[in-house]
Amino acid sequence: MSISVLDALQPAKKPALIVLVLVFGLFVGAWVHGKYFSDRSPIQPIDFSHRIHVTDNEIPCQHCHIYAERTPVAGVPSVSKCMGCHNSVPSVRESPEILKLATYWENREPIPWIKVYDLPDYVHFTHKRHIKAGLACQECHGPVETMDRITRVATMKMPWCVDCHTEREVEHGRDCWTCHK
Amino acid sequence: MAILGSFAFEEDFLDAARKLKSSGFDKLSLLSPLPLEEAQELMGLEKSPVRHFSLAGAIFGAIAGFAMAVATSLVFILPTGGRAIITIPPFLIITYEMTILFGVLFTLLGFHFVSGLPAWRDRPYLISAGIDRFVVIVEGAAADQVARAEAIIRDAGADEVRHVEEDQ
Amino acid sequence: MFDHGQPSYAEVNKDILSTMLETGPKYWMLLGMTMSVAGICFFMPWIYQLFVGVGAAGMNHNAVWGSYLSNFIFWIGLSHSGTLLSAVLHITNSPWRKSIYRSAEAMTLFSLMTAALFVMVHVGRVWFVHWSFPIPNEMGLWPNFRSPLMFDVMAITTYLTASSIFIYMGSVPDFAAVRDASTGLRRRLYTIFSFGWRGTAREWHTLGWAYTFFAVFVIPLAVSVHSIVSWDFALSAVPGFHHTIFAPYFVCGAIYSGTAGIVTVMYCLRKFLGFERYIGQVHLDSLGKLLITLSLIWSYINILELFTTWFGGTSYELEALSFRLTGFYAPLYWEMLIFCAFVPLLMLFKKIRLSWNKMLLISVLINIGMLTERFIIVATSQPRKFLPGAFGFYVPSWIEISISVGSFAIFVTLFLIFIKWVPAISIYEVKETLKPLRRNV
Amino acid sequence: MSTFVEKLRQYSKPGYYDEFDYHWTMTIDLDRCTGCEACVVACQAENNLPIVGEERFAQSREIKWIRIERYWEGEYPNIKMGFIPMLCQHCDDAPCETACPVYATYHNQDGLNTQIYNRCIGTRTCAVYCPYEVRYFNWFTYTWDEPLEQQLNPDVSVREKGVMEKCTFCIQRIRIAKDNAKDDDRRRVRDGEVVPACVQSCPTEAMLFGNSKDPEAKVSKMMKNTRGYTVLKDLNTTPSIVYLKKVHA
Amino acid sequence: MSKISRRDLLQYIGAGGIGVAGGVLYGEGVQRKVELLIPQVIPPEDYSPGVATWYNTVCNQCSAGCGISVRIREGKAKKIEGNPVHPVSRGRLCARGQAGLNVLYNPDRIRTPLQRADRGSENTAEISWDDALTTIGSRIGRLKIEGNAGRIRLLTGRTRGHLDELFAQFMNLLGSEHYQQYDFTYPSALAAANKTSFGTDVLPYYDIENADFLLSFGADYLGTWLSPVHYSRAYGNLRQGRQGQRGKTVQVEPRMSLSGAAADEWIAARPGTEGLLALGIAHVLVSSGSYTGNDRDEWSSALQAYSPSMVSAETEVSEDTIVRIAEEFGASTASLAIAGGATAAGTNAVASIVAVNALNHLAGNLGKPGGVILNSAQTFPAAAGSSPAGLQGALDLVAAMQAGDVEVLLVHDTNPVFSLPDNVGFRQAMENVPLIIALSSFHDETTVMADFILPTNTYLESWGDDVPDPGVGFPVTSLSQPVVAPLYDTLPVGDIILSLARQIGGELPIHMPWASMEEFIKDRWREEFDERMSEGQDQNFEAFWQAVLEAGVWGQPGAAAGGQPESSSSPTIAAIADPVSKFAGDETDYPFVLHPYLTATFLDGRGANLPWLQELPDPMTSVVYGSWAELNPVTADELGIEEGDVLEIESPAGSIRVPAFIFPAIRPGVVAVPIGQGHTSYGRYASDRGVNPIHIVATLMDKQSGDLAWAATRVKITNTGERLRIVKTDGVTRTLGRQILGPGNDHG
Repeated sequence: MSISVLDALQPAKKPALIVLVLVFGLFVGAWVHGKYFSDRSPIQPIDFSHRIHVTDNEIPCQHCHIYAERTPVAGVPSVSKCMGCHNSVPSVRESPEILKLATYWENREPIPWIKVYDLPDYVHFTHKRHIKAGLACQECHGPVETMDRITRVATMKMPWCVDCHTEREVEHGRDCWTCHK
Repeated sequence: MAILGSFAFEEDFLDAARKLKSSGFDKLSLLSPLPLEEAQELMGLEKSPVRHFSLAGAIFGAIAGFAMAVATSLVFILPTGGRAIITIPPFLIITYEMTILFGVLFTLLGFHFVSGLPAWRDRPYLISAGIDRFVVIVEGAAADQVARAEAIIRDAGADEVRHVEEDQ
Repeated sequence: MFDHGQPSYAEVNKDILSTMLETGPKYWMLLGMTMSVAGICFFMPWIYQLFVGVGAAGMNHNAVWGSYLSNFIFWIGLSHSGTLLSAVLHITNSPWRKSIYRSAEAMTLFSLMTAALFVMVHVGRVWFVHWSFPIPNEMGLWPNFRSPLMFDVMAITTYLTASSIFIYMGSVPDFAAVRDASTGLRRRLYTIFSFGWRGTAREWHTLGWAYTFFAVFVIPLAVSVHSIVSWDFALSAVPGFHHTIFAPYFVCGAIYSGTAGIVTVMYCLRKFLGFERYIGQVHLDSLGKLLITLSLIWSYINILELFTTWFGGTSYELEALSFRLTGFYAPLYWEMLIFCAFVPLLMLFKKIRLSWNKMLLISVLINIGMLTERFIIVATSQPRKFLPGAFGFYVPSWIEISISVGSFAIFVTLFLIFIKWVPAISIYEVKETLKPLRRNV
Repeated sequence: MSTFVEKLRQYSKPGYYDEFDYHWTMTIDLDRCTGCEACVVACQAENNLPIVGEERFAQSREIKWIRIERYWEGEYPNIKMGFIPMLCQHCDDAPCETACPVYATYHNQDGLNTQIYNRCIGTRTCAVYCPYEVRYFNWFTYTWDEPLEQQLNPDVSVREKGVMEKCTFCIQRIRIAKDNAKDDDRRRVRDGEVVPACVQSCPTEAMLFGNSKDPEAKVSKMMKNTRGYTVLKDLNTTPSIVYLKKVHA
Repeated sequence: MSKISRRDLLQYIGAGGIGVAGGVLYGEGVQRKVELLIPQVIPPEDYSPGVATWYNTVCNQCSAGCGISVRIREGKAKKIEGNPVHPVSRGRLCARGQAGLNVLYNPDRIRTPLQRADRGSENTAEISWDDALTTIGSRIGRLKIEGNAGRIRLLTGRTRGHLDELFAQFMNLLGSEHYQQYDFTYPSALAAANKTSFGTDVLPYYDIENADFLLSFGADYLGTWLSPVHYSRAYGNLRQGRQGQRGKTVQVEPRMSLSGAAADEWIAARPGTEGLLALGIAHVLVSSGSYTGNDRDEWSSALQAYSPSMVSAETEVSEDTIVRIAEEFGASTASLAIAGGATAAGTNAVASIVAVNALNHLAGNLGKPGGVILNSAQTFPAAAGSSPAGLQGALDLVAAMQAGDVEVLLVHDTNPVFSLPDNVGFRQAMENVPLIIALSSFHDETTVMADFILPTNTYLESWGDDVPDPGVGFPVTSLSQPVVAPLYDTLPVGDIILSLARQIGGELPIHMPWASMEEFIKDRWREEFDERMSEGQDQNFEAFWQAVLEAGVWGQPGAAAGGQPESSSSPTIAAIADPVSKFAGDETDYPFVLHPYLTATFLDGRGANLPWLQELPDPMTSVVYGSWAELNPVTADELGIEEGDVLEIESPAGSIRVPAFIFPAIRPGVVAVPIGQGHTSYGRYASDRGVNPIHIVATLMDKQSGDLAWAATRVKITNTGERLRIVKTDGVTRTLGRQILGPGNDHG
């Protein structure tokens, strides 16, 4: 007669291993999803390229996102604004993406852009303050000028905001009521 | 080679153990279905080192508890109710609870450490030791000593003696 | 000690283990019943409440705390018998503790779990309840250790941890006994549960020391837990809550209701598991005496509370008091007094103290009274706070009543599961109380 | 290191908080107050308070960040009515704040008693501890009959079930005023620039709001009025709302 | 590690696969819902997302005509506040005004034109505007051609400004003189009495702001009377606005109103004798020598009969009180007496108000600060001024309808079925009208009788202008503009009338050539601007128009008021008559006096469909959602009635069932029931809730003004034994000695 815990554990080895593999699989799956299938880089109704507009054609951000410096919202350019330029850029007039734009304009329909940076309703962020504080758009939105399709680069979670506020010693930038109200 | 001697009566069992001990068998295990103070004395067990674990745990818990309360309240400076950020009286309560929590956890750790449980390796055992038999186990006896040990056990009045191979 | 003659060691093992290993259809029926009651009365209403909001309960602006919290205190109170009593009796080396402490500790554990469930039921957004634990979260924000509720979180988790360890460690030798009495999967499981316990002198010695330390830790812990629960109330300025006597009041009430709970559990163990041999009149007598003492302390504190309130004479306190004594919930108040202060006095008669049925009745009445007491504290103070214009009213909804009923089913279910997994009476400690066998006697 | 010790010492001081230039304070002149309840609707409109419905109202589940309490004095025919608007008193020593286990309510640097809805887990302890009973709980997720939801103020979060809410002194208006001040390179907002909805609406101008740290502010002067008092003073909550007693001619 | 068998390997692979799939699903599950970022196609010039803009317009929730500012964000109205530059509201606004958003966004608004087959039912069919206007236009056009235009009637609520002119012009051009207004709240008796006393029926400006002693007979100036926001602001000033000087107010009424609660002294005179009390005070003023005018003797003889002892016996107000109030009234620098509420709703209402006016004469406060200042009838721009005709007008209309003299009835912004006593039989009479057209935003009791419902824009979606009545002592005109685009397929009422005119044809479109109300108003303003204002000013009209539009109001603060009031006392002296009201119902059969009162929330019931107002605790009782009958605690005790007992209140004209509410500040023998609830059809928030006390009011009338004497009905009360929970917010309404209302202010 003898006793050993190890002996008793022996038959549990395989189920434990299977569970381990399963859990590992879960992590892998979640990672794969985040990497390849997430909403970080959604396919937009028009294949708009920031690279062409910003880098190649040297259009400053606020030329189109006109509200950023004076309102909480950066705003996307109106269809008329897009057409304003594209009417006078004959070189690419016939490209399929511009034709899409033209269709929207002719039908007087807005373009249903998919939001890449979306904050929960209880976060009251304001672009104006951040622009006025001298932040470059790229600080939060990443190297937009190099992106053909816009990709979310920041988590936009609270510690991400707070870290920056702490680092820059924003006066009372850590008061909850700065953003939540 | 381990020798197991099983006794029906406590006094015989203690007798055998005492004799074995005096005969130089040091690797003795005294199995009983209930705690026996004499057996513990016989094994030279007085104050258990578990108590050091308890103390260490309590001290660690106290420090950790207070430190946690202070440190986390400094992560975000959020004043409440006109109290100071570092408020001693409520933090003492946290300290108190954490003292106990870690005291208990460390004692548990100490138990495992001191008692050598859980026992991973195979050890000789008799089921009856968990019911109504008192069992003496002599381990690590040299081959020539086995017979002597067995004789002592039998003399003391064991109702069963067994030999078990130890795996090294 | 033993009403029917002393059993042998082997009989002890057999008697106690058989209740665990041999399971009849009655058990399964009972278990099935309590589980369905728990499911239907507790979990289904709770799920409904999760969908619609806490508004499913009867609480309102004038009484934002309701029966969930009074149930919480009740269960926390009930938990105070087991571990605390067991530890105190262990330290004081009372022999009659040994055959009842295991179930008493189990009671602690399960009532704590039930209590913790009530916290979940109580809060508005249970899906964020982890924010109140001192663990890092995605906001980088920690809980507020200045809050009495945080004291609660810390105390209850500690208590739950310590009690589980306490009951587990006390059971290790018994797990070994189960292991030895079984085969197959169960044997393997119990080998793991018992850590390969053999019962060597060293193991016994270490366990003894560790166990005593657990007991030493648990006693102040248990006292602190209910004191802290009382501070949830006493730290507010609410008339009827704001009493310095609240901590001892709660602790005493907790032990009181817990001890009564033990009597009830003992009765059931005896009745349904056939432990007549191990649970005898000496237990009943001792517990009866304890109950009388506690009842007198409890009554004293109640009188004290009335007196200080009257003597203090502030409008707030007097109004809350008069609402308690004469308002809508006055019948409940007087019911509580009768059940908790007067009925227990019957136990002064030894005849009653030694009668199982009468003691069962008294112990159940005490717990009904204590449940009422908690409800009265919660329901009569809040609606009478400081501004008369905001005086209101609170009546529990059906959901709340159902969940309260269901909580008892959960408790019984857990207990039923427990008796099939852990020997309901400590085998080795019962053996300790037996006269040792002598060859020549 | 020395700054660390200094900080520690500072943080061990009761009542310490990173103070700013403001201590928002309200005065309510009960001699002007007529109990007309314009403030109640103003608050409801500004702060997205739900329409709870008759049944829930009957169960005292209404949400009114500001309410009028009424107290009779005397008996017919010599009877008088006293109105008192009751809203969060933004106590400096607020009992509610210590109650919250998750810091959903705390005291911010402007002397405001905050309530962070998205942090709240709904223990409701703050409401129990509040002597003024001005904290309201979302027993349900309230909805608006279409298209009433179009009125909702986008500057204020709509609360979901299970969270506590209360008067914020219209923090969104304070924030906008501060924002404007920053735009104009002013360190402080001007007196009268921040007006909570209730104060704004009050037809008798019974309410006044401002920064009591500014001795020139109207509200600071009004606080010195001999009729001034705070409600339930004996509880030592040091409220930020000073009431001016009604004159009995 | 032992060798892994194939079977094992498969199991591991399976587990791993399930794990990965689960991970992906988890990632998908926690992903935020896709939100769209919709740009505008062509952004409006002044559009800034996330930034609010304020537009000024005029409140239409009662007839005070407060200027309001509406906060607009992303094209939606978010909040209504008082317009700070508007002299009526002066930046403040009452609960009702702020609840205007509930009108705009009311879920029960009528969204398209409707046609109804059977009257009174909820069944309606949608119809296009073209069809509706063509059908209606041809019916009316035919009548006009046939020369039966007199059979067309237009009934509106209180309508002012150019909309009033438009209505009048429309009816004139049709050839019908039956354009009439009915508004329960319009103080016809006050206008009539003032006409007698001051020679003009333009409501005067009561300068409460600067008064030292305000004596109010039944007028709930803080809640419902004429211009509550303005008077509330004035009241604040009267109390605490002046250094070291606190005005005193006294309120005479049988049931304490909001103004009564605010008053220093509340006097519950016997109902119907308030005017007599005024005469008693006047008597003391004259006899004590406090009044020193030349016509003292005339006054003396006119008031001879009203000695304090006689008045005291009638009014049950002690002689001491009468004398004391008279002395204080006489001694104050600026004392002001006003009358309204139940005092102005007896059978002798005009006589009562004249008696109160007499006090103003005797105090010599006419045309002075803190007194009665007459408003000018001349306004800019001039608009036709018609006034509601009171009960007499309604009775005439009912008679005409019953006689079959009405072929087409156009109803707009008034709800006579609800706000007239049942005995008048308005609803029954409507059955005799072949075509009823409602221009309305809601299905109210009158609208459900209509064959065609033409949904109107709410005032927040419409153009208009308004001359506040009463004014503020100097010429003021407000301009209202649509602050949001119309939510539904609705039209402004002016546009509907103009479209109808075009449909009808003939000379109508020639004389009414405007395409829309906006054009019409602008045209009118331009005309008058050119005529009256262009001289001596560099401003052109467009700039002027923009400025007015931005301010929401035009006014001339410095300009003289409407001339000196009639300084002669003689008309008043001549008009002094016995002001005691007669009651319908015998005192023995009907021992209680019914005191219906307007509530600050619903007014005459028009606010009942607004959820914010339904949820607003009544200021005096804290009751929400429902009706109640107030009884004095002593009376209730005697009858064994407790709060929530359902009472049957029976008058000679009908009965209602309503739960009792024990109200400590009401005269024993009076039962007060709030007006406003009891709608049978007015949307989800108002329908089938409470009772309407107007329905059991006897159709007595003040003979001089033709106004409904709604406070002159006796009732009896029976306890039905049923119980109904009154929903209210109040707990205990005594301070219990707690220092809530201030130190030393707690009388338990």
